[in-house]
This record gives sequence, C-alpha cells and structure tokens, in this order.
Amino acid sequence: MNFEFSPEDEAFRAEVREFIRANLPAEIACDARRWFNPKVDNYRRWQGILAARGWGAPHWPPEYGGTDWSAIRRHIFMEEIYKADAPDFFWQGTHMLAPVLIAFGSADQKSRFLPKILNGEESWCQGFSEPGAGSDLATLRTAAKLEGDHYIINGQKIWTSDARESDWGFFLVRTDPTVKPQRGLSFIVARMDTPGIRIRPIRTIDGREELNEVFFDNVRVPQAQLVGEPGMGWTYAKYLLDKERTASAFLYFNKRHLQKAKALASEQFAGGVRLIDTPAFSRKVARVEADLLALEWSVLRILAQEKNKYDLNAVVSALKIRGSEMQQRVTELQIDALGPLALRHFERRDATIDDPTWMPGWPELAIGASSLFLFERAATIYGGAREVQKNIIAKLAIGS
Amino acid sequence: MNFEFSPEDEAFRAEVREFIRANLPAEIACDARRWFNPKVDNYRRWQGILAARGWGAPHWPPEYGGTDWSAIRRHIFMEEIYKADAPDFFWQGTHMLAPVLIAFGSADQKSRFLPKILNGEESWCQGFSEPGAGSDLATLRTAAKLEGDHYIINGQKIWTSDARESDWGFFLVRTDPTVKPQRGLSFIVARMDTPGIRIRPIRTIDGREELNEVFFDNVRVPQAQLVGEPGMGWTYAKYLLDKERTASAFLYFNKRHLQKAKALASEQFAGGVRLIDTPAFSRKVARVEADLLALEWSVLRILAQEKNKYDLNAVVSALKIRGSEMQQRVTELQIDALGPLALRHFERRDATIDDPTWMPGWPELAIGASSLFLFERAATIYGGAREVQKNIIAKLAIGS
Amino acid sequence: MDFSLSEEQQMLSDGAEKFLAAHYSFEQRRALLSSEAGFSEQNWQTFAELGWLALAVPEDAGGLGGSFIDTILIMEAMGRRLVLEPYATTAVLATRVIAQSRNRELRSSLLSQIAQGTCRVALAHGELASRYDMRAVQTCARPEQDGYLIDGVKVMAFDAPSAHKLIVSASIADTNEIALFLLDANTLGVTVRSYPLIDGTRAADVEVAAVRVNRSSLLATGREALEVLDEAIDRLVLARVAEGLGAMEVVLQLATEHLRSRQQFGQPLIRFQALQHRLAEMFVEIQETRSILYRGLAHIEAPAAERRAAVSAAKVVAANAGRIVGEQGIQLHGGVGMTEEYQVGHYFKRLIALEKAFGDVDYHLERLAGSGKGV
Amino acid sequence: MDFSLSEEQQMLSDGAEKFLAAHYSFEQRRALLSSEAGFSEQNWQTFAELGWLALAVPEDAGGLGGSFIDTILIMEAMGRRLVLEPYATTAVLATRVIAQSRNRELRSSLLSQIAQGTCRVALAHGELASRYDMRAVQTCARPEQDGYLIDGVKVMAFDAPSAHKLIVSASIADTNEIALFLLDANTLGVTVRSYPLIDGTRAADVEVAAVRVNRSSLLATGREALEVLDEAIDRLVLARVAEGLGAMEVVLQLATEHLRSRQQFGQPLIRFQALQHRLAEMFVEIQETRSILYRGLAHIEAPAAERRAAVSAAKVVAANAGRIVGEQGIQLHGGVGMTEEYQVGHYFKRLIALEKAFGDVDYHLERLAGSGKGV
Repeated sequence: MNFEFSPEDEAFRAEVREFIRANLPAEIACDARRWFNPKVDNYRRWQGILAARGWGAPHWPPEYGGTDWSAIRRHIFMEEIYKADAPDFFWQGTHMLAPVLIAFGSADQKSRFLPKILNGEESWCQGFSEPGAGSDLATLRTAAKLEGDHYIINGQKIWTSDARESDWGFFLVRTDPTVKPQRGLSFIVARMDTPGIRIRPIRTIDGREELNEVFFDNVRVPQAQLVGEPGMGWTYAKYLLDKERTASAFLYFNKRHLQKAKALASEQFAGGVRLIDTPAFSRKVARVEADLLALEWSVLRILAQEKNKYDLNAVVSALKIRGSEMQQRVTELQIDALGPLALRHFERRDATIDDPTWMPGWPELAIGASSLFLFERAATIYGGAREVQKNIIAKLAIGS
Repeated sequence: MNFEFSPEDEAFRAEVREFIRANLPAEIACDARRWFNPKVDNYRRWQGILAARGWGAPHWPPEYGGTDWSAIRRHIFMEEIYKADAPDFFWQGTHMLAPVLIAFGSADQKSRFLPKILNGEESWCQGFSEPGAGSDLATLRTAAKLEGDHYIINGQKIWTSDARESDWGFFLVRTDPTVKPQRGLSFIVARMDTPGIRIRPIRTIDGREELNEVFFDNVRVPQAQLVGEPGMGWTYAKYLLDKERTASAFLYFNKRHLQKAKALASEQFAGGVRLIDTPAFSRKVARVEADLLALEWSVLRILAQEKNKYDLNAVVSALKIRGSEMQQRVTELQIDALGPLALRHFERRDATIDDPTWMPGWPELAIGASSLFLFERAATIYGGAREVQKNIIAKLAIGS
Repeated sequence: MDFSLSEEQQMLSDGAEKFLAAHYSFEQRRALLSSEAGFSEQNWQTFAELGWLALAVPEDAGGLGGSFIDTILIMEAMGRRLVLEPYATTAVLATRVIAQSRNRELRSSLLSQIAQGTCRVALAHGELASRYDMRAVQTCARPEQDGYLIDGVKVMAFDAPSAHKLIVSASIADTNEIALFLLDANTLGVTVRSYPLIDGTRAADVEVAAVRVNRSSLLATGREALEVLDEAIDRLVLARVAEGLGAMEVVLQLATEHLRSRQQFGQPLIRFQALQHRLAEMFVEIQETRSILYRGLAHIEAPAAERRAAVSAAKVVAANAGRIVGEQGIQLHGGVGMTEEYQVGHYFKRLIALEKAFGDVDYHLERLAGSGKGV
Repeated sequence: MDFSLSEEQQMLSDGAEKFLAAHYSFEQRRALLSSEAGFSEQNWQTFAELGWLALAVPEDAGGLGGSFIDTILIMEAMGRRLVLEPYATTAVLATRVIAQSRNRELRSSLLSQIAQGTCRVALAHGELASRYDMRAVQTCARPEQDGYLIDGVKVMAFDAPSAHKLIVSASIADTNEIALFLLDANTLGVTVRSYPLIDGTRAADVEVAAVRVNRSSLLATGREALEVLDEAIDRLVLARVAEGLGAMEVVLQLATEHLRSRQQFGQPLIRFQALQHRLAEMFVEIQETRSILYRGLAHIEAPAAERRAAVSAAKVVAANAGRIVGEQGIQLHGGVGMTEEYQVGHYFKRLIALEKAFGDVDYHLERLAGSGKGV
C-alpha cells in the first residue's frame, strides 16, 4: 500500500494549475462560480482553450487527440479544473458520444465529428429517456424506419439537456420492433435543425429551462448517421454509461460546492459570530466534510485499481448512491448557510454585483444557490434512481 | 377546540401526586429509577398499594374494581406515576389478561382471577409468540387437544417476559388444526407450575434474563381454563391488542427517560462545561424533546377522541412507529450523555451507590443505562414490527 | 380537552376551502404567479368581505376579535392551495404588532383599514447581518425635535413590494434601544427593491435614507418593542406551521394519486411495498405536525418562556416534516416532480420557504434549548 | 497510489485470519467471556510468538518496526472475530507512548517485555470529569526530592484489570503541566477496581493514593506529554476504526446468511426487495469506512493538524457506519438478534464500545471542525 501522489504527479498538478491560472478567462470563472452550469458558449470557448493545449479530451486515445494520462492524473486534472472554478469539459460530446464513436463509429464518422467535439466547435445533446420509461431503456418507443438510404424518425425524447443550444444530438431509436426490446434499438446522430425536430423547453422548479422535450415528426436522417451496427444501440448505450465509472460520485462538483458552502458560512453572521465559527454550523460542515473525504477516497481506490473483493459494478453503485446524496447535502448546506437570504430567486438575466441596482452587501455566492439546491433534489432520480443502484449492489455484492 | 385540563382534572392530578408521595416506598422508587423494569416483587407490592386505594386498575369497569376516570384522567394518573418513578401497573395481568376475562371470561373465571390481579397477589405472563412466527399469529403451532375435561398442550412459546416469576400464564393454542389458521386458535390460562411446563430463560444482549422460552410437554390443563369460546383465540388476542391503543406510544416511558437523559447531561462535563449547556448536546436534547412533545399531543388527541379524518387504526400505527423510535432515541441520548462511562456493564446484583465498593462520583443514573439502550434496540421489532405498522397505514389511511 | 371544531369554526374552515377551491386552481394560481403583483387584488378584497382580514383585529378596533384558532384554520386552508396573497404578513403579523401597540391613534386607524382591505402592512426588520436575530439592528433612528431621522437598509422584507405601510425596526441613537416605526411605503427616501422568492411570493430590500418621521409614527420602543415583536412573530410562525401542514397533506395526496396512476411491470406503482412505506412515513410526519401545532396553540397565550418553547418546538417538528414530506413528494413523482408543470414542486418550494423564514431549524432548536432565558 | 497489499502484508493478514479462525469460534469466545480474566493468556503468548506484539515496536528496541499498515491488518482481522485480548491497548497505544518517550531506559526495557508478551500496559488517563479531554486532569503529582507523590482517581482505564503496568497522567503541582508516569499495577497505594464493559472486555477505576514514584518513572511531561499522548491515541483510534470495519463486514455476512435461511410467505426473506436494500445500505457504509480508513492511514505520519483532522474524520464516518450497520444487523435478524446466543448482538456491542471509547462522534466532529488549532 502506498497512499502518496508521486512527485511526478505533483509536478503535473502544478503544471495544470498554472495553465488554468494563465488561460481561464475571468468571466468564465465567474459564470461557473455562480451557477450550476455555465452558459453553453462558455463551455464551448473553454473546450477550445483546453483543446489548443492538447487537453481537450484526456481520456481519448492519443491518436484522436487524447492524452495518455493515468486515471490518477485525470483525477488531478479535474481537481484543478474545479478548484479554479473552470467549467468542466463539454461533456455530452467529449465524454458521452465520443467514446462510442471511437469504439464503434465508422472512419468517416470519426473524422467528421471527433475534431469538432474536441475543440468545442460543435455542441451535442443526448436523447435516451422517453416519457414514462423511467430508468428502463428497454421500453423506448421512438421509431426509426429505413426508407431508401434515410431513416424516418417519429417519436419523443425527454430530459434532453441544452437541446436548443446544441448543433447535434445522439439518440436511441427503435429500428426493429419485431425482436426482443433490447435488440431492436439503434444509436443514431442527427443535426438538431433537421426538419421535423421540434424542441420544447421544460421549466424545472429551480426556474431554469435547460431540460427539453424533443419531438420527432417524420425526421429524415441519412443512414450513414447510424453509429455502428443496427440493433446494437442498447449495447452502445451501456458501454457509454459504464465508461466513466467514477463520474457518478460527482466528486469535483461536491468538493467545489462544499467549499462554497464554507465560504458562505464565513460571510454570514449569527448572533454576531461568523456562522462557520458557531458550534452548530461548524459541526454540520464537519459532518458533510467527513463523508465527502470518504467518498473521495472511494474514488481514488477505483482509479488506482484496488483489488476489491466485491464486484466493481456494485462498488460503482455505492459511489453513485453516496455521490448523489452528497450533491443534495452540499447544496443543502449552502442554503442553510444563507438562512433567509436563500429564499431569493435569481434568474440568469438578473442583476449581478457589478450592476448598480444590486444591493450592496448581498453575498455574490447567493446568486443561484437556491436554484442549485432545488435542482439537486433530482440527483437521486436521474441517471438511474437510487433504488436501481441498491438492486445492483444486492445482486452483485451480496448475492441476494 | 379547547386545550386545557379542567380545574377538576388539575385537582385530581394534585390528589394523585400526594397519594404517591405519601405511599410510594423509597426503595421501590429507587429500583424504578435505575432500571427498565423494577423487580417483580416491587411490582407486586406497588400493585397492592394502588389496589388498596381503589386505583389498582382504573380502566376496568367499576363493578370489578375499576374507576370511572375519563381517558384524560387515566393519562394524568400515568403521568404522575412516572414522574414519581413509581412502577407501572402489574401490566400483564391488569392490562392484557383482565380486559379479555372481563369481556369474554366466565363468571367463575372472573371471580377467581380478577381480585388477585387487582391486588397484585398473582402475577401473570403472556405466551403468544412462537419461534419463527414473527408478528403473524396465524402461523402459531402450539397444540391443545381435548381429552375428557382436560386440554393436553404440546409446543413452545418464546419471548415470554418474567415467566419464571409468574404464578399464571395466558396462551394462544391451536385447538383445531383443520380449520382456517385464524379460526383454530383458543385462549387458555395455566398455572406456570403445571407439570410439563418447562421454562428456559433467554439471555438478551443487555445482559438480563427477563425473557423466556416456555415449553409444553403433554401439559394437562382443565377445560374450564379455556377463556370464552374455543376457536376465538385470535379474536380475543386482537381485542386485547386493540384495547390500549395509546400504550404503543410508550409516552410515559419516553418522558421519564428523556428526563433521565437530561439529568445525566447535567452531571456530566465536557471541556469544563455541563454537557447540557454545550451547544451540541443541548440541541440534541431539544430535537428529541420537540418530537416527544408532538407524540404527547398525538396521544392526547386520541384520548380526547378527536374526530380525525383518518382511520383510527392508522393513527394508532403512527403512534406505534414514532413511539418505538422515541424509545430508541431517548435511551440513545442517555448513553450519549454518559460518553465513555456508558460502556460499563452493570448487573442487577451489582454494587449500588450505598455500597462501600461503589466508586464515588459515578452517576447513580449510569446504572443500567447501557442495558436499557441495548434492550430498546428491540423496540422496533417487538409487538408488531415497524414494517407491519407501515402496511396498516398504507392500507387504512392512504388506501393503497 | 376537546380537539373538535365548534360549529362556527367548521363553517369558517369549510368556507375557506370552498372559496379557495373555486379561485385557486393550479391554472388560476399560475396566472397570478406571472402577473405583475404576484397575487390578486380582487382576492384581497374578497378576503376583506369574508372577514378574514378582521379575524385577528380586536373588537375594540372594529374587528372580529376571533380566537387565534380561526386564523389557524384559514392558514391551513391557504396552505392547501399555496395562496399567494400576503395574508399572513398583514393579517397575522402586522395586525398583531399594531394591536399590541400603545399608540392608540395609529392602532385604531390602521386596524380598521386592514380589516377593510384598504391597507397592507409589511414588517421590515431583517438586515444583512441579522439573520434571525431581531435585536441585531444597524438601522439607526436619531432623535430630533418632534421626531426621528432614520437611516438604514433592511433586507428580505416579506411581502413588502405590495405593502402600503412598513413597520421598520431601528436602533435609537444614544440609548441603543430598539424601536418600531410605521412608515408609508412611498415616503420620500424610502426605496423598495423588490424580488421574487422561490415560492413565487415577493420580498424586498428596503433602503431608508435620511427619512424624517414624527413621534406619532412610533409603534413601540425598548423592551416593549422586542416583546411585541417576539410575540407577534411567534403567532406568525405558528400560523405558518398550519400553512405548512395544509401543504403537506396535499403533497401526500398528490404522491398517492401519482403512484396510483403510473404503472410499472404491469401494475400500479402504489402496489409496491417500498413506495407504500414511504407514503406511510409521510403520514406519520403529518400526524405529528398537527399534534405539535395544537400544542403550540395551547401555549400561545402562555407566559413568554412557555410560548417561545412551544412555538419553537412546533417550528422544529414542522420544518423537519416539511423537508421529509416535500422531498419524498418529489422523489415519488420521479422526473416530472421536478417540473413547474406539476404541482408537487410548487408545494416543495413553499415548504422550503416556510422552513427558512422567521427562524430555521437551528435557530429554533437553540431557542427551544434556552427557552427559559426570555427575549 | 497503490491500494493493494504487499506479499508480506497479504501473508500477515491471511495468517491472522487463519489463526483466529482456529482459535476464535463463537463457542471458544463465549468460554473466554465467562472466564476470570476475560481472555486467554495462551493466545497472548501466541500473539507474541507470531510477532504481533512486536509490530509497532521500533527495531532499535528489539521490535519489527513494521509499518502502521501491518497493525491495521491485524486489527481488522481481530475485529472480524471480536477478539478479547487487550491487543490494541498494549501493542498499539501503550507501545506508541513508550516508543515516543525520551526515557531511554524505560523505553528499551518495557518495549522488549511487551514484544515478548511478558508485560501488558494500560493507559489510565480518564477521570470522572474529563470525558474525552486528556488535558482535564485532577490527579496531582507533587514534586519531592528525587520524585513525585501522586494522588488521584482514574476511571474507565480500558484493559487495566489485566495490565502489569499503568501509564497514569497527572498534573504537576505548581506548574499544572501534564505528566505521564509509569506505575506498577501492584504498587502499594494503587487500587484497581475492575468491571466488565458491554462488549465483554474489562476496564477499571484506578485509585492512586499517596503513591511515591521515582523520577525515572516519568515517561513524558508538559507539551511533549500531550503531543505524545495525542498522537498515540490517534493511532489507537485509527486501529480501532479498522477493528470496527472488520466487525461490520461480518455483520453484513451474518445478516445476509440469516435472510437467506429464513422463509416468509413461502420464500426466503432475502427475496424481499426492502430487505435487500437495507443490506445494500450497509454495504455502502462499509465501503465508505474502508475508504476513510485508508485516508487516515495516508495522514497518520502527517503534521499534527492534518493527522488530527484525518483521524477524526475516520472516526466520525466509522462510528456512524457502525451504528447503522450494527442496528440494521439486529433489525434484520428480528428477535433472535437480541439474544446472547446469536452472534450479531455481540458485534453490535463491540461497535458501540468502539463508538464511545476515545472520543465519540460529537468530540471528533468538534475536533475535525477546529482541527487547525492543535492539541
């Protein structure tokens, strides 16, 4: 056993930190600091900056523009990204679509799409879920029928993030209704401005409209935009979801937002004492922090490929359960820190502290805190509900 | 709505308090203060003292020696009993068996048993549960076969409290194996020294041996000891369990033990400050106290026969759920107050503070605290597991 | 002890349910949410006509002088519909502060206007550094001939955007005593900066810049001011516990209906035991909240220490229950529970708003733990 | 970063598992529990032969000078079997205090005796009013010619009944500095009053009445004494986190086996989803405990502030997990889980004992929150 980062890794960390310091535009950092998700344009721009340095998609094979960093280095990189309030990768393209293209896409698809994903030129959205399908992909009904060299798509997707801001989308569609449900799905990509695609934003309780419904009405998509083999969509989707195992811990998100909660509690006062120095609040923070430190080391154990006596999928499900709980707890800590001020609702278009109508004294970090808290109530719903993860653990680790 | 006790009720409270003050022997109060259950002999003696005053079984009809107190007065009486560290009633006889005898027993049975239950002369134990039967009475297997004018009983009961200290027991036995399981049970009483009855104490993790297994090996019991009609045992048992609806809140127990937790926290010091004055512990106490006050008023609402829009059985199940949780929380608070001192295990025979080997300075209330904490881990298991109560609520209040 | 409603109380409660059922459908409410004011002036007038605004106004000031239970019944009904009108602020909180004031003139004129629905009054006592402590007041009132010169900034004044008058707390220069002043919202020097809250109601930061007021606008001062404010806020807190109770009961209904209507593996979701048990847990929380609310009511006229403890206990239990019921409500709905198009999220947001206003759980736990100590 | 065991570590761990499997069946353990000493002298000798008692003894004192990870492996294996021998007290805590002492003579003689299994040493530092604060010492050491006169009462000295020597903390008269003294347990004037703990191990109150000691029995004094004690206790706490981890893993196994073996409604209990989910929750707690244990190990040699924070975080997570896993273990067993005849209750009691010894959750939360402040 050896629990240290190597000197080389530490040097790498310093290099990353310095790069971010020198290259992260202040307005992008500010956007990321205040809001759960920075504006899509800021993602795009930051992705381009990373790509220019050769760091646009560290997890890709080097021949496509990836790096050969170890899992631990990728972890260090992400730590520094979040510490600096930089945006994450342009995730839907770099981390969700690209691994599938690299593994299963045609040479044409790779050369057409990967470079523009890498440099942020094209933005992507994902469409798997459908109304009423819950976490079960086997029940998807959006149909794609081959006519000549085009698929004609009819149906509806839901919970698609940033659909309106995306150039392209990737979708699971049913190309064969006659076989077993998992066998009839295919993986297809389409421009979001293809005629027949209609997007309806969903306003969520946090007041934002980042999620969407996507309707397909006789949408014609060239056959060449089908990825891999027809009928393999379910397999590819599972491959994609299994790819970034430790992402489900939301470790970097949780660390960033615990820091924000602490920062807020350092600015707020109760009975003349900084909230962070009161016995009640400081213990509350310590309690969350202890669990988050444990989660961090759960991630490190996986990254360092610990020989674990339990099935890796069960271990990952445990990460997912605790990670989603932590998302809720750190954002809860933020509104707890704000007290009554947490009740104010901010719209993105709202005044900022640079604005003359902004009330002096309000903490900058109050902006968006309640929205984030509200949004994270879904953390235990999306991406495989908590119950599904418990089923996986019961089956694979406990053998029930 | 009117939330006050009447002046008459308050006068009644004063009368009860004065009676207890004048008549509760100090050594009995001391026993009840330290331990979950006072010694059986102390129960017996105190029951006699109450009976002599006419208060031995307030809930019985006056013709059998009960009082005509309202439910609210019975509540006041219990409050004063527990406040004074007096033992509860000699419960298995007065509250479990007697209501069944009164409703369904023969005239002979009533005249034979009720007076001696009332004055504490005879002690009773209960035998319903059997190994592996869980909370489901329908699966009971102990058999009673009529031969001439005697039943011959064979089988085994479990979790029988104080079986060795009891003169008599009441049991559910299967008199007819041919009918539907609920229809084949009968309710029978037997002297515990009847030949063929063998008692094996069960040592529980708290270190005590109050629970027992009771084995029946061709035990002959006169037919006249069957209560009511054969085959009605399940009905009578349900009647009995429904009789004292609010008892399942363990309100008086919980109030007494919260007081003890506070008393302990007033004697213990952390960093030179009384534990009860530290922010962390005082909040912890306040949190438990708030929930206990709510539980108290849930009991009062039932006692005062509030017109509730929900089914009364569901409301009672809610009491049971919260009441058993509170039993665990108040006893947990006690060991939390004691800190490291909570780890000491006391046997009943152990030195007391009057004993010269007792270490000066140890809090008297430490005696038995960890045992009680350990024992209460079963609070959510016995008498109908928490899950069963939730089923009842889902069915009766929510209509699922 | 009697927990049943009198005939009049039952009528009041039924009437409120009925009126709100007709005027507060989800769609009607959504329209109000996106309106300029955020609520309906017409509803406000109806509240006046129905006597709801006069319930807490003493008879000697032209009100109904009703029992506090009457107010609680209205609040519970309003909680069931997530009413947006600033009823609690004006008719519970401000009404009580004014009714307890020894300034007879202000008292009689204001209370009759409130009862008639022609005047809404908001409390502006919070400041950026005060959190929930009403004694932490930086706003300063400098005594002058015949009056005071007031300067300061108040934040998170609930319902201030639609209020005609503001009750502003300030610290008297020299003595450092707290005083409560009544200000017209449109006084020169008073700036009301409005913003929406997460539950769709409105609040404001209120800047008071060199505003001169007459001695006659003083409602209370010193120890009395604190006691009046403390007692009035306790009433408000309890009233809003009732509001939360109403909201929680609807969440349980919504979740139950949702589970009944959705299928999985060929049967309604409500057939799954794990989900039933979560509904049962919500039921327990709701039962306990009603019980602690009644206990609070029983102590609302008690000496301050008892009243404070009872109100804080009620708030602690209700806030905890609100969090559990609200979050479970969303979880049981799945993704759709997160959308503005479904009702349950709106209930969750109101429950959070109730939790964080006028003392969060930590504040009330501390108050309960130290309740013997007084204001 | 590498989380896998070296070959030697794997052998040590396997060896411990194997030895304890052979010598610590439930029945063998029950026999020890009811024996006079409460453990086996023979096992103790075997521990010495296996080198376990020398693991933490530095090489310069005749020990193996092993990595702290070795100790952790032994502790985890002992946790799986609920070992009763006072291993942690002597071989982790006392060994570390003595190894850090500048009293070279005591150090070398004691450590070699410990390693050989001929001397057990217990720490007697707690007092009735000290709770977990090692600085709150009423026991007084009055300087005399050549030595000290010690008076005081220590409580809850873990494993003191079987210890040959005691490390006693006392406050030096006049300077009020803390000092650590080594006393023979059978010194005249030292009274050891033994009692059992809930997990079957033994502790004692130790009365020290006018006991004269030589200057040579002083192990450490002043700031150094506190730092040595603090660091040694941190090692003990972490070692006992490992012990708890071993115990929790067995509880999960026991509960799983129980649910597999019991039927209800014609199928094994383990088929019920609600029960499966509880096992899954226990699994998550155990995973997280192992992670925070490793993090603690990574910081055990770090500067004091970091070490303290890491150890306290580990204790907080482990204690919380222990409570959840232990209570669920009993719940899932139903009534039989409450009996001494079933294993699970014994594990629960050990987990509670671990929780309350050397700082409970509140203590370690406070220590974590203020971890920058030092001893």
